[in-house]
Amino acid sequence: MGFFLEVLIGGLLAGVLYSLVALGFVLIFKASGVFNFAQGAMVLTAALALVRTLDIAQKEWHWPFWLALVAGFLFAAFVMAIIAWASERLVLRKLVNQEGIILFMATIGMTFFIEGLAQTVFGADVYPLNIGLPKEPIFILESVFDGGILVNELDIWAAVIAGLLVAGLALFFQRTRIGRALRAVADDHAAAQSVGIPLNQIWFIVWLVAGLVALAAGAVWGSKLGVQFSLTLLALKALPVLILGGFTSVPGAIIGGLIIGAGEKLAEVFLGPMMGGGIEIWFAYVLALLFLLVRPQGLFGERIIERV
Amino acid sequence: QNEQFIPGLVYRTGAYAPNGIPFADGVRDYITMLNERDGGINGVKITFEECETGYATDRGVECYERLKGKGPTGAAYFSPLSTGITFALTEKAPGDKVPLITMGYGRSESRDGAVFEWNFPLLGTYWTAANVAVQHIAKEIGGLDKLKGKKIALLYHDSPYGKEPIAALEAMSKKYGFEFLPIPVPAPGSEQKSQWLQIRQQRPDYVLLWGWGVMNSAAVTEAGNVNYPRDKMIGVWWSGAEPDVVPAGDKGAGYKALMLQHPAGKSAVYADLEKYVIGPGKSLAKPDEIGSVLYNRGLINSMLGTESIRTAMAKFGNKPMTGEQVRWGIEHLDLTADRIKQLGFEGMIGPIKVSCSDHEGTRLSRVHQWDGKKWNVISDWYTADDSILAPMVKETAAKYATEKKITPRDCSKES
Amino acid sequence: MFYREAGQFKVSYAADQAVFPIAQDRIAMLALLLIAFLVVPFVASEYVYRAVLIPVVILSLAAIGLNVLMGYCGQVSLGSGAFMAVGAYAAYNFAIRLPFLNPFVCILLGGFVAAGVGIAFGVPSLRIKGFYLACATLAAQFFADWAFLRIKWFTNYTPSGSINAPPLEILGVDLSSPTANYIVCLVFTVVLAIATKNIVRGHIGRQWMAIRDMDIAAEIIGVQPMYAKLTAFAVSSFLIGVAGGLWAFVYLGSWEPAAFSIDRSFQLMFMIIIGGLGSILGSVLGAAFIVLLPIFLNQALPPFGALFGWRISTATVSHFEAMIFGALIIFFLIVEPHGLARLWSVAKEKLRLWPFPH
Amino acid sequence: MSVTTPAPAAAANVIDVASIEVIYNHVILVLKGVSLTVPEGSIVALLGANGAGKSTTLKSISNLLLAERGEVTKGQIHCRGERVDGLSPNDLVKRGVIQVMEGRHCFGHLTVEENLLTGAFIHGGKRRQIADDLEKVYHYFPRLKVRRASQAGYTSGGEQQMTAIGRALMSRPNTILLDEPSMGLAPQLVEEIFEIVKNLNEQEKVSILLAEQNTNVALRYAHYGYILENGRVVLDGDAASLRENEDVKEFYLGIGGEGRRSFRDVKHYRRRKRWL
Amino acid sequence: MTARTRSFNEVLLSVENISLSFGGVKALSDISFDIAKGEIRAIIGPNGAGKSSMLNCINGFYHPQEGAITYKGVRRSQMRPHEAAEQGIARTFQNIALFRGMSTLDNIMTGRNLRMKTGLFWQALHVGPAAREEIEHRQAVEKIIDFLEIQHIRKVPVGQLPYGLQKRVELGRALAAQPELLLLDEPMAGMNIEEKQDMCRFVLDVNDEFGTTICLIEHDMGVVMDISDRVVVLDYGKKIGDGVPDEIKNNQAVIDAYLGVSH
Ligand SMILES: Nc1ncnc2c1ncn2[C@@H]1O[C@H](COP(=O)(O)OP(=O)(O)OP(=O)(O)O)[C@@H](O)[C@H]1O
Ligand SMILES: Nc1ncnc2c1ncn2[C@@H]1O[C@H](COP(=O)(O)OP(=O)(O)OP(=O)(O)O)[C@@H](O)[C@H]1O
Ligand SMILES: CC(C)C[C@H](N)C(=O)O
Ligand SMILES: [Mg+2]
Ligand SMILES: [Mg+2]
Repeated sequence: MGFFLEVLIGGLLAGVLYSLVALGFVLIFKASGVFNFAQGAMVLTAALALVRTLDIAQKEWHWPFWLALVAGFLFAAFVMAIIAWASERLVLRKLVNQEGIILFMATIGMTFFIEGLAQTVFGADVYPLNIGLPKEPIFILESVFDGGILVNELDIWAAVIAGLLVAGLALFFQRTRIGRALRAVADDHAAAQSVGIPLNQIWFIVWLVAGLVALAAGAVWGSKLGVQFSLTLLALKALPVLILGGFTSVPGAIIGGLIIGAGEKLAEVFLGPMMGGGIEIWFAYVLALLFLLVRPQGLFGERIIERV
Repeated sequence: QNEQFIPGLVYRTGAYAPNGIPFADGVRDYITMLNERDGGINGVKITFEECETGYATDRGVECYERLKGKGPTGAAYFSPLSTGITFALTEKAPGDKVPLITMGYGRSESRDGAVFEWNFPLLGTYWTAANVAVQHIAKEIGGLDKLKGKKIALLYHDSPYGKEPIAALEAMSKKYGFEFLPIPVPAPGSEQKSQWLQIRQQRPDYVLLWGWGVMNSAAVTEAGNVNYPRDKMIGVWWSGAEPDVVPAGDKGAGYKALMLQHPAGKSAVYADLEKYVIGPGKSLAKPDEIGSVLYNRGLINSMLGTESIRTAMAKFGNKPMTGEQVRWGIEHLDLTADRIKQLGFEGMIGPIKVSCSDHEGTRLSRVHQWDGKKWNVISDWYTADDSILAPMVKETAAKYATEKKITPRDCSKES
Repeated sequence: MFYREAGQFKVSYAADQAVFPIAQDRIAMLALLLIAFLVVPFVASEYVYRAVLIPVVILSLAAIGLNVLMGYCGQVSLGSGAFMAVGAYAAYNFAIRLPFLNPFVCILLGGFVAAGVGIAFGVPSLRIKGFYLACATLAAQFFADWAFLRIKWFTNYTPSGSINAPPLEILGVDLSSPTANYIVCLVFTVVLAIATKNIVRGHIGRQWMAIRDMDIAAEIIGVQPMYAKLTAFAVSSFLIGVAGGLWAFVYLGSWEPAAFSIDRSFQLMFMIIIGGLGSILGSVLGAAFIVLLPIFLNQALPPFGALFGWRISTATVSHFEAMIFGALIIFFLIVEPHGLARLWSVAKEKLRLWPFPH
Repeated sequence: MSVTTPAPAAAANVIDVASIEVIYNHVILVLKGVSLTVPEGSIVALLGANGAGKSTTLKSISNLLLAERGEVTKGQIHCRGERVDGLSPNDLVKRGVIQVMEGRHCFGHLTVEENLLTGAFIHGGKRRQIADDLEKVYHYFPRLKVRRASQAGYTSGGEQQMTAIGRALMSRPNTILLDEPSMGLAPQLVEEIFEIVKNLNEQEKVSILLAEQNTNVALRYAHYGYILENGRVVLDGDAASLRENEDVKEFYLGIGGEGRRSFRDVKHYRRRKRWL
Repeated sequence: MTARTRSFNEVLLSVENISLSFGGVKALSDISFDIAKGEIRAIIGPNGAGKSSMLNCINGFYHPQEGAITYKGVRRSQMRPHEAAEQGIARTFQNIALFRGMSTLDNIMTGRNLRMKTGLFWQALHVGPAAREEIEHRQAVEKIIDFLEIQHIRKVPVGQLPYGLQKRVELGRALAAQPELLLLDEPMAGMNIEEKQDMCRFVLDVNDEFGTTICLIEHDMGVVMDISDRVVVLDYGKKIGDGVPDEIKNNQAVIDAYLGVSH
């Protein structure tokens, strides 16, 4: 029982971390109908920019930790802004009103470009990242269960960050004028232009926000795993979260994350050994698929309009 | 053209790059040094070209096809730097007559040169490694007989590489009576939460780590996260370098790993390296890479390869060698302690003598431990127990031979 | 000036419905095939065969398969690697369990198995659409990765999980030379491409396209979505499965599940989008582009860098390769979102009007 | 086409299109030198058969062409004397020029009211004004008020058309490019729409360029008309004179020599009248 | 402007007490009417009255909560749209629903889909039955293309066609199915008089020559009154009138709700 709880909690927390990545996807999809495959690469780039600045500022310029940290975040945000600007200017603007699949493909092109560039500039090593988040394991409920239940402080912090981001962004989308405009753009680029919504600015803003979310994800995941290439693969872990929660729902990303995280960890730990292990990744997808069969737009996604 | 072509299959990008880069730099720098210092091997200049495989088998095959015919005599030998690629190339090498040097990796049964004419798992195979690891555990707990009832987990990269030791561990678990618990980690292995939860539940006495690239540092970090004692973890020699522990920060302290004989640090050869390669800025390596475990291993890989060519030249003359000739050279490689010292590798490897029946050449290994700053050698030399391994090799190789309709050579007739 | 259809009148619907109604196109295509079959074998080096021709030919077939599903039927799939794997492993199992079968028969049978699996994984498409479906197909991808790694029976209990193809021969003739490999693959690809072209220009193809363009309207005018989608999944998976068999047996010779990983799925998708969704020719162009570009960059960048006195390491080359690759994808999408095949037909259109601009 | 040097755009004209040529997809030449002007405060109708290029003309003015891979390759477009053919659509909306696109183009996932509010995007946070405008639109189209909370994607064709028009009004434009406003609307609504147009024109001095198939109504409300055929202007004149033109009468108004003919009685397909 | 008076006695389709609502919106409430074999039946009503919804019910896309539809003497409950198509009901759509990526020819050929039977195997070979079938249907389709005067756009992808021509192609696609009952949803929207005249001609010819029963939604009262035999009037889900055009024109309820002025 203690172990079950431990796996469950571990899974839920891991799930929230996936949500953090999924959130970036949701933002861009909701706001422009673009399925942004480059989100994983953005996470990597943000983390790399952060960790490199942090290292250099501390080791070479001998700045105090907190100053280096601020500089690191600022610089990483700046890099994200450049990416947002460039994607709008060089890619999206030229592909207005194209089908989703074409834009999707374009973001794959961006993925390659960003990954290549980031690794050229920042190197391909593994960089340990320390942004002051506590990393020690803690054991709770030791009196109740033998050995207690292991939770990781970092995960809890990450969950808090994710929760705050989600709440903020959900409000932003539902309540503000910009939020409404973003949803309009996602529905119909041409019509949005025709009513005077400045696609260019909108896209820049959204990509920037998605970039900042990527920075948050990169900072957390980087602290966990070290900053290196396979952060881009987080995208693949985030996808089931995304489809389960619905591409267009900010809260869906969190709920989806919780379900997927708990589901896959429980499956891996309890079913995995019987099946030879390594089942969590496909289990996550199959789980998402099952939910989709019931609700084809994901749990909280916008209804897919079917009309003639 | 008086040139010997040596190809290099490397990965400097992707999830395995942190480990791939220092190795590749070592390989490259040694060759550069030979060219700069000696003008090549016996006056034959070496041309060297890298090809990026990204540790992907199909790209590895592509690289092989691209490079095997290059240079006046074709590629001297290939070091696929991946067990998966080795498997694929094992099928192709005999046809193309190119030897494969798979130093410390590859097919364990390919040590049987009678069947695997073209494979050379020099310095050790994963079965050797598995055996040595178990020997070390036995020693720590006070003898092979204490293994009974113990639980040993294998946390492995889910690829041919990670699976390679399983057969040997199973055999030993039967023999010594310990419980063997294989736990796969899907590639690339950056996410291991559930595996470590499982370990936390199963509480194995030891965890063997067969990881590569980011999987290693992730494993060490996760071990820290679940408070699994790091000193009860023993990595294979591909999980025992700096990139595997540095990212884990202080969580890495105490972690142990096998050594492919050599430690981190600088042996005599570095003098010449400094002089001819690093000093003049001909190296791609970053300063902290130099003298690291994987960089050293790269040097050794090139040294063994070029010494084999030298051996071949002794028989066939000082001109570029064909793959076939190089193969002969590797098979007759005989590095004595003196020769090794002469080459500047004293303390890096022990004597090695390859033969038709033994393509591995030596089965020695040690254990080192990370103290948070550096690797310290903590054990004596172990020799793998051939009473367990030899029959396995024989049996598996024979099976391969029948499957592929190969008639094994008669090694007693080879000179 | 020379590219005109003036004077070519069609007197029957059959002639009008021909694959290449314009004579010049017909001749060009014939010439291309003749070159592929008769000239290439005399000029290609082994390297060209192994690194370029064979992969392009096999991947073209796989791309055609994916194009059937995605380009013609509009069902986005990221699971094509899985279907290649199914084809390959099924062929392998036929070969070792029924050793009297010719390996190429095994490859075809593997294609049928893939078709069956494709149908099974196609069932959710009846309900799930668009990107949701795309992500859902990843379930197939990851499941296949896992199954072939983990279920020992598929790999005949080889301890490493890496398996070897049987020797290639037909009626005792050894086909392991690169030339023979190439010709065999070419025959497979050309024959299946023609068959596919026939299907897509017939009523089944129209049903697929109808579903792609507007599924509700299609159903209302009498297209049965289930039939249309599942046939598309079946045909597509068959083609991809056969390509998988060829990839394993002919190109790799020895393989492990990673050869059919998600990267392969993405690669196939790049091919058809860059080449042109809903175009057989586009699939081939796309395959050639995606296979050749990295090789080209890899060869061209270091000498190019040397011109400027930079020393470019393989790492930098790889990074640059990725960057240029990405940039080119975007560039081509911007120039022509509908792919190389459309670019080609626009060029032809211009040629027809030439020397007038419009 | 010979390139005519455009006359210096008179400032009194809101829109001034000088012999523009439009190409789609780099190969399809659609407009072959169209020139027209919309004087300040007038209603100008653009008439012509299907495919004549009416929508294309409107889209080149509002710069929505780019989204369809079309391109103005020759000629110039001025708005109040200022060259606008490089501006983005939203710049034009800021200048008060807005287009109601053909085929509705509502935002399907937004509710009707949200659709309307997107029209006020450029007015940012002026809540009062927006609330007033919303009331005004609901006053024009009471049906929208009933359906305000439904997703636009699920409303009827006519309701969507009203939404699209209402949405444009929300931006408080000074110039509206209306593409087939009457399409799909019930007859009394058609009249109402044109009344609204007239109203806007007279009271709020909004200039209107209108592409319309319903020539009858269009010429009743417009001041001036252009007839477009095959990408060229073939006839223009003030509405009254066009109404009297024999050809226009026969082919656009459906009034033959002997008055309006029943649709049932049009017995055989006639060779169409073509000016070109 | 007199409607011709024809008499019809065989009922092809009858709608009985149909109610349909979406959440709170009652799109149709308790509607009954019938369509006789061979007639041209118009449905008119203000925007949002439920006309398109009515057609959607008839061809199985919407499933009314109450009531039933009898077609050719068979009462049917739930059915899938393609089943309706199989029984000879074809239609066009208010928001054009052509297959945008396909050429005009292919779009119309798709209309004949139900009649094309050869399987995958023959299709792949494209000889024998498959080729014969293809040619046979091509001939039928070319007749329709000639009939609609759209020869010149045969090979153009329909996405690029102007609105009016798209409507015509859509009619072609529906005709290609040789339906017994043809449902037309605002076929003449966005056309000028001349084009409407052509369109009317097509509709009448189809009706005369093939005996196809037609159910038509249209907002142009000139058209409706001229060519239809009987008219149903819907007003926000309720039926407020049903009869021959002359009756409808003078029905006060209809004038109030819809026509505004008498036509
Ligand atoms: N995106 C496009 N690509 C290619 N050709 C196009 C495109 N859009 C329009 N055209 C072509 O441009 C011509 C003019 O079209 P346009 O839509 O401007 O006509 P229109 O006068 O508005 O007709 P309608 O009354 O039917 O709306 C048509 O021949 C059409 O085929
Ligand atoms: N699928 C649906 N979901 C929700 N509401 C719907 C749906 N379909 C139709 N409605 C509503 O039902 C009512 C009737 O719609 P319908 O499309 O039948 O109108 P219509 O008579 O065709 O009008 P128009 O002449 O404007 O096309 C409308 O108010 C519409 O919003
Ligand atoms: C460098 C390597 C050869 C190690 C690797 N993990 C393998 O496949 O064996
Ligand atoms: Mg138009
Ligand atoms: Mg309607």
